[in-house]
Amino acid sequence: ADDLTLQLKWVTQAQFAGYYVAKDKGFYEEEGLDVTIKPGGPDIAPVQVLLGGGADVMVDWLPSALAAREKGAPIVNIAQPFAKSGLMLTCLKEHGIESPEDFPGNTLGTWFFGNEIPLMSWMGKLGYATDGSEGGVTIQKINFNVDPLLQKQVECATTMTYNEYWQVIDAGLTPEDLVVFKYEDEGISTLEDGLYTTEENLEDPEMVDKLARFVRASMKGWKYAEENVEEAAEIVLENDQTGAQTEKHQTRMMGEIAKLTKGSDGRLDEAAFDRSAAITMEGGMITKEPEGAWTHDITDKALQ
Amino acid sequence: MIWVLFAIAAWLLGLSVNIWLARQKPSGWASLASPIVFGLTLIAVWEGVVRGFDINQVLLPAPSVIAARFATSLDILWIDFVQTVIKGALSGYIIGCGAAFVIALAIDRFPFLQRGLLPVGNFVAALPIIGMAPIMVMWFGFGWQSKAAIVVVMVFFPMLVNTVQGLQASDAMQRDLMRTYAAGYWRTLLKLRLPAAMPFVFNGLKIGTTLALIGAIVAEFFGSPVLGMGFRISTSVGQLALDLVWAEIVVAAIAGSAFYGIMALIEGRVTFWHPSQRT
Amino acid sequence: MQENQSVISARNLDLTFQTNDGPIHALKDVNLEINKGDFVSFIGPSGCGKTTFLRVMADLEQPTGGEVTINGVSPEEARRARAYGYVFQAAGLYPWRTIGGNIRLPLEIMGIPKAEQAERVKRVLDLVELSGFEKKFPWQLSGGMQQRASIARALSFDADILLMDEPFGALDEIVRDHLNEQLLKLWARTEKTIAFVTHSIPEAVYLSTKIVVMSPRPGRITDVIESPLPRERPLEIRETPEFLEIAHRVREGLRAGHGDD
Amino acid sequence: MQENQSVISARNLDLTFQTNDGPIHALKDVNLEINKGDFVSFIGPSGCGKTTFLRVMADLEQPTGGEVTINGVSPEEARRARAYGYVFQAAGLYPWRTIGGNIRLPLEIMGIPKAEQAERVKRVLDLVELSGFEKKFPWQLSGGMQQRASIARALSFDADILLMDEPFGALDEIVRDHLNEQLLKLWARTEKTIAFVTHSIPEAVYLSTKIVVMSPRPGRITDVIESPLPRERPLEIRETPEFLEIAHRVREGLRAGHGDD
Amino acid sequence: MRNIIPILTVVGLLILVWYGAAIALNAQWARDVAARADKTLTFSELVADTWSQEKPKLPAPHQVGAELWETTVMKKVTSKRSLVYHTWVTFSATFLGFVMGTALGTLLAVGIVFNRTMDMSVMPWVIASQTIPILAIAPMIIVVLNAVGLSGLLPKAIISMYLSFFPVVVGMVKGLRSPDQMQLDQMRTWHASGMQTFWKLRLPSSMPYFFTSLKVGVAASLVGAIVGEMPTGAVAGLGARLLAGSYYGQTVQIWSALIMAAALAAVMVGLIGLVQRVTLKRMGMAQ
Ligand SMILES: Nc1ncnc2c1ncn2[C@@H]1O[C@H](COP(=O)(O)OP(=O)(O)OP(=O)(O)O)[C@@H](O)[C@H]1O
Ligand SMILES: Nc1ncnc2c1ncn2[C@@H]1O[C@H](COP(=O)(O)OP(=O)(O)OP(=O)(O)O)[C@@H](O)[C@H]1O
Ligand SMILES: Cc1ncc(C[n+]2csc(CCO)c2C)c(N)n1
Ligand SMILES: [Mg+2]
Ligand SMILES: [Mg+2]
Repeated sequence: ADDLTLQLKWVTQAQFAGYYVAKDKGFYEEEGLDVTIKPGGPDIAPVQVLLGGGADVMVDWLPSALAAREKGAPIVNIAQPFAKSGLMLTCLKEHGIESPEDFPGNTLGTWFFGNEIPLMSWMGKLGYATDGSEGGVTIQKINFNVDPLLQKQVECATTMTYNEYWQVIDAGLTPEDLVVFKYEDEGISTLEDGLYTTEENLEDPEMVDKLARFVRASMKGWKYAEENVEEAAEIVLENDQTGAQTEKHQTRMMGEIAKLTKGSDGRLDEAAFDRSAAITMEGGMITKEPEGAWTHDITDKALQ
Repeated sequence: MIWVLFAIAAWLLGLSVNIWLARQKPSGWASLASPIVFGLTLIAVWEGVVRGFDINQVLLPAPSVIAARFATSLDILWIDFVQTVIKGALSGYIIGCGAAFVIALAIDRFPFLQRGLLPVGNFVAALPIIGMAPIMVMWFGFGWQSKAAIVVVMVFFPMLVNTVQGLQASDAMQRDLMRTYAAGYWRTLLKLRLPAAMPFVFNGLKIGTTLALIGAIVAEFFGSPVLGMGFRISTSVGQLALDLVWAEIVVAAIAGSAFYGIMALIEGRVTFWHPSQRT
Repeated sequence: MQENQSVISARNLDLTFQTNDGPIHALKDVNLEINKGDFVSFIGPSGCGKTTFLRVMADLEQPTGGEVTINGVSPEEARRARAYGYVFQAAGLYPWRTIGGNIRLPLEIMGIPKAEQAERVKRVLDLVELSGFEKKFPWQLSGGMQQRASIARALSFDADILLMDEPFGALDEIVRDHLNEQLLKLWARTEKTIAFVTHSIPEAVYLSTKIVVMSPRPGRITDVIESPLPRERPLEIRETPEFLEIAHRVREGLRAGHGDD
Repeated sequence: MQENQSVISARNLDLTFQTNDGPIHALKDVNLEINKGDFVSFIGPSGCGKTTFLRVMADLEQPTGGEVTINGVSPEEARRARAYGYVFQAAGLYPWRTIGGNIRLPLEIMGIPKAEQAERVKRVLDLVELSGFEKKFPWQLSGGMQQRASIARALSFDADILLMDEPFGALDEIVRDHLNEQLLKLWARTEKTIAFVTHSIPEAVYLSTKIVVMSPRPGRITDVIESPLPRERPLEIRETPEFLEIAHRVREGLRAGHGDD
Repeated sequence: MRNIIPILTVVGLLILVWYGAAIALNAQWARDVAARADKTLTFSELVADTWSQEKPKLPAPHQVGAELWETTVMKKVTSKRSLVYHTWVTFSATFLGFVMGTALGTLLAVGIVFNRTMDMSVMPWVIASQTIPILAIAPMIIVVLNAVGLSGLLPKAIISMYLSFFPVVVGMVKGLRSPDQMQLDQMRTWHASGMQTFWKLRLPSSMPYFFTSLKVGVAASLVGAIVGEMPTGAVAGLGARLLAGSYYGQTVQIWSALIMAAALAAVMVGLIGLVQRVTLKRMGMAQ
């Protein structure tokens, strides 16, 4: 079988269920592939792994991929299994925040590493300064958890529909205690969890063929996961080597993830791409309109 | 290919210059020149390798690129330096080394503590920074205080172990002499055991300098205001602005070496009598 | 001066060291009285327990049997009262202090005022002929000079008892004669009680009112010789027949001790 | 035996130490010839440069002027050829090695076979009367025993030249006499060349074929006395008029050196 | 065994402080919850609540204890949910890194003591290397090693080595230089080679420094191994547990991993202390 390595953007969880399902259910094997899945983490820049030769394909979010490309990393989007964004801003109701008008004077926590960009451009659109000055908001960098929100170090915090939000709920708060602003609803969403490879790989016909088979099998995995939420969560759990994930949380996450992948057959939506690129540019993360940052070649081949 | 040859040539040149330098009469001039030559050699080799093998700058930027970035980002580097080194590392270093020193004295004074506190001290002080950092941020907030707290934990152990060992370093006859003077605990400590402990204490202090810096920087990965060297490094890695990352690392290296150098200088003054300082 | 007032008294003293390959019996059944104003020399073959005996008096070693009293109290109390000055067999100067600093050390510890410290340091340095070396570090001195510095250190504070372990071992005859005279003068002037270890028979005879001869393994006292020499002793006394007679007796005692071996 | 073959020769030797408060002139214009089979004693007041001179011969100190040759070559080459054994003024035993281990150390370094090592260690321990203490650690020995161990160490490998810095300083008369006799026997048997620092005038006269008297600050040679005594020397020779005559001359020389001070 | 009572006393005191701190730190949350439910808490209710929250700011000792029991004794040691398994993973990297770090550190120290070129040119850069924030370059190290085909235990061990060799260098340079002039002079008179001087004099005299360095080094190794677990995908080991716990706000899990790591360090430091005592005793340097 042909070897192929996939670098994830984050730790093993239902966010990447499609790939684990494809592997466990033998979809990759059917395509003659032997796929290795490398989990990510906060200190892994998948682009570096990809360029360093540690992986053939990676999962990344579009803004950070575009930024990397502009910095000279020749990476290209080859498929987009996620149709919608799961990012949102979650606030405690007790702070009296009901709509974006109430933001000024408050501290908004967000992850950095490029994840702050949509929030920055949103604040730009709303006309708020982000340096804590009068009439503006304070942006606070927070870690990948919701502790600062619970401990009231910030009034609002970035969460994913499928993960951090539920941690807030698990901590004992009810949906009624919270106010959420989905990026998707505010018109500032960017594309998440796409598949990327290097330009060099795309010049090699053999590799292109491998990638097409990979994307086909992966999408089959995704669709299977959408249909069989519980089984998919189970598979993810089995693949988690930290032994830290719980069944309850992963099943729920799979349910939410299914909502985001539902609209996609893997083909990148050009309009969504352009919108994401524009927002990324407004946020200042890239300076030029990206060119050649995506291709339909692979999905076209895969979906034949 | 030219660049690869350049790298090899630079390496050979640097090596021979340094061997020549080492043969010269020891002087302040040579001892300063030699690390610089070594460093320049390293940098030249790096430049040559990056260019020669055409390494993507997202993986490893060339020194020339880093230098350019350094020059244009002085303002950022300065505020980060103040936040991380002055506020975070230095205050934590002073508190941590001070606390370890005092506790080492207490352990030394009371055998009860020696048996009780030292094992527990080993235990507490080895708490891994990654585990501590989020907790400290939770307790002390995002500001430099939580960084200082981490640094305290980081420098505590080396200082403790070295001081405890150092306090046992005086030899039997020197202690007997103090006994004949009926010198009490404190006088013996002050006049004999502390001076005799200094070579060890300075080992702890020197190891602490670099630990303090690593600690302050890494702690910022786990929560910080939107400035600081650790913050800049982690966000820049995310943005693949590796040139800025390395510029910060250069600042860290300079600050750390200077910090260490100052401690080594003081050490030379204080422990001039120790054989290691006399050769 | 009240004669015959006992200052140091040892009764049935016993000391055994435990070592990795069996015990060493360093002192066995040692009995001795030293009176106020006595100058007592200890002489005996190498390893016979002279240092050990001095260390017991100084509360640096605990006897495994018997009892020692110093000024009527235990060695520990005497030590706490700073009743004695001790000159070790090796110089043992602190390397981080200059010669002057080393001599000043006990003065600092005993809380003697700064000005007086300086004055005393000067005086004892003169006494041991080391003026001019006050600012040098120990490793910049010759072996004999280090030894003299350590004598100066013990003399700098005025203890009533002096315990001296081969203080003049590394000195040449001339300096030794000079220091012998100085020590006698000091002793006559201050009425100190002195316990003095030496290997030189003439030195022992010249200085002492009482000579204690020891023999080794286990270390015990084989002879105590009271000197009939007057307290006033010019160097020339060493040629008198009385002197040579005592020296002969000491030598015989020593030889006997060696024979046992 | 070929007489008058120069083994150690010093010409216009000068040595100045630089210290924190000014230079110390330790040796000045020192000239000396030592021939094969000579037994040369150095005597002089404390701090006059005896140790320093010995250290120059042993290539442990670099002269700031003049020249020394050992067996016709530089001290460094002589040292590399392991031409001499050196007894330091302080015992300097390694605390982590037993007495036996300390004596074995140079043998190990010189690559002498295991079996022979054991045999030699036994022999020299006997010589210095320390058999039975092979397994003890240095701090379990008395001062004099440590010194003897260090002598044993220097004798354990058979160098043709012996440099000895006050080797018998801490020993009592009896042991000292015994070791003096042993050393003379060894010297007569092996035709070694010996440079020997001592403070004892009788010892110097008893042992030496040549006595070098030094005076201090700056250290220089004031007198070289050739001994007319025969090579064969029973202990009783110390009572002969020739002996006392030489001793007198040495004493005068010493006194003169002291007067300068 | 006479150590037991002092240790228990100190530990007992610590636990007491810990319980107190748990009340102080967790009270806010308890009050908030109560406020949302329109209740006010009596003091005893408050204390009971602060000691039993699911995601406390500071978990109470018995909560951590229970979690530790759960994840060590109650699980098969081969299970991914067993803390013993993760401790083992971390220990392997720590141990390998420690051995390599000690070797590298000692070698460097030997080079520095024996070779003036190295002394003058390398030492400053060794120091500079230590100021590079390891977390920043760890991913690059991993990527580079991956590119040359190294993965698994070794990359982690290398990072662990990187942190642990420094205390060894600093301590050993001083230790190897601690013989005094006379001891060195003796070696010179015997014309001992550099190697012989090293083995028979410098190394034995450096022992007190050596063991002190080892203790500091092994603690640094552990930190390194845990740091190294993150950029390798944090798939297993105590570091991974710490991180995962932090992503899901599982403070109890974080603390039990922390305690485990600290216990691991304490055991290793204690073992070195034991070896130190035995060695120094056999060398006649301790009585
Ligand atoms: N390392 C050194 N640095 C500075 N001065 C020194 C050093 N070694 C010796 N001296 C000085 O050199 C002079 C001669 O010293 P040396 O040790 O040779 O004397 P010595 O004749 O052996 O005396 P002693 O009989 O007391 O051992 C002394 O004045 C001493 O202070
Ligand atoms: N700490 C110790 N541990 C074990 N044995 C010891 C210790 N100190 C001394 N000894 C032994 O006790 C005996 C007496 O030693 P001591 O030092 O009193 O002799 P000394 O009479 O002073 O000899 P010297 O004239 O050589 O200094 C010796 O046999 C020695 O080996
Ligand atoms: C380097 C890097 N790390 C994490 C994220 C954000 N992120 C993507 S998925 C996920 C998990 C949500 O449960 C998180 C936090 C990022 N964008 N870049
Ligand atoms: Mg003695
Ligand atoms: Mg001398």
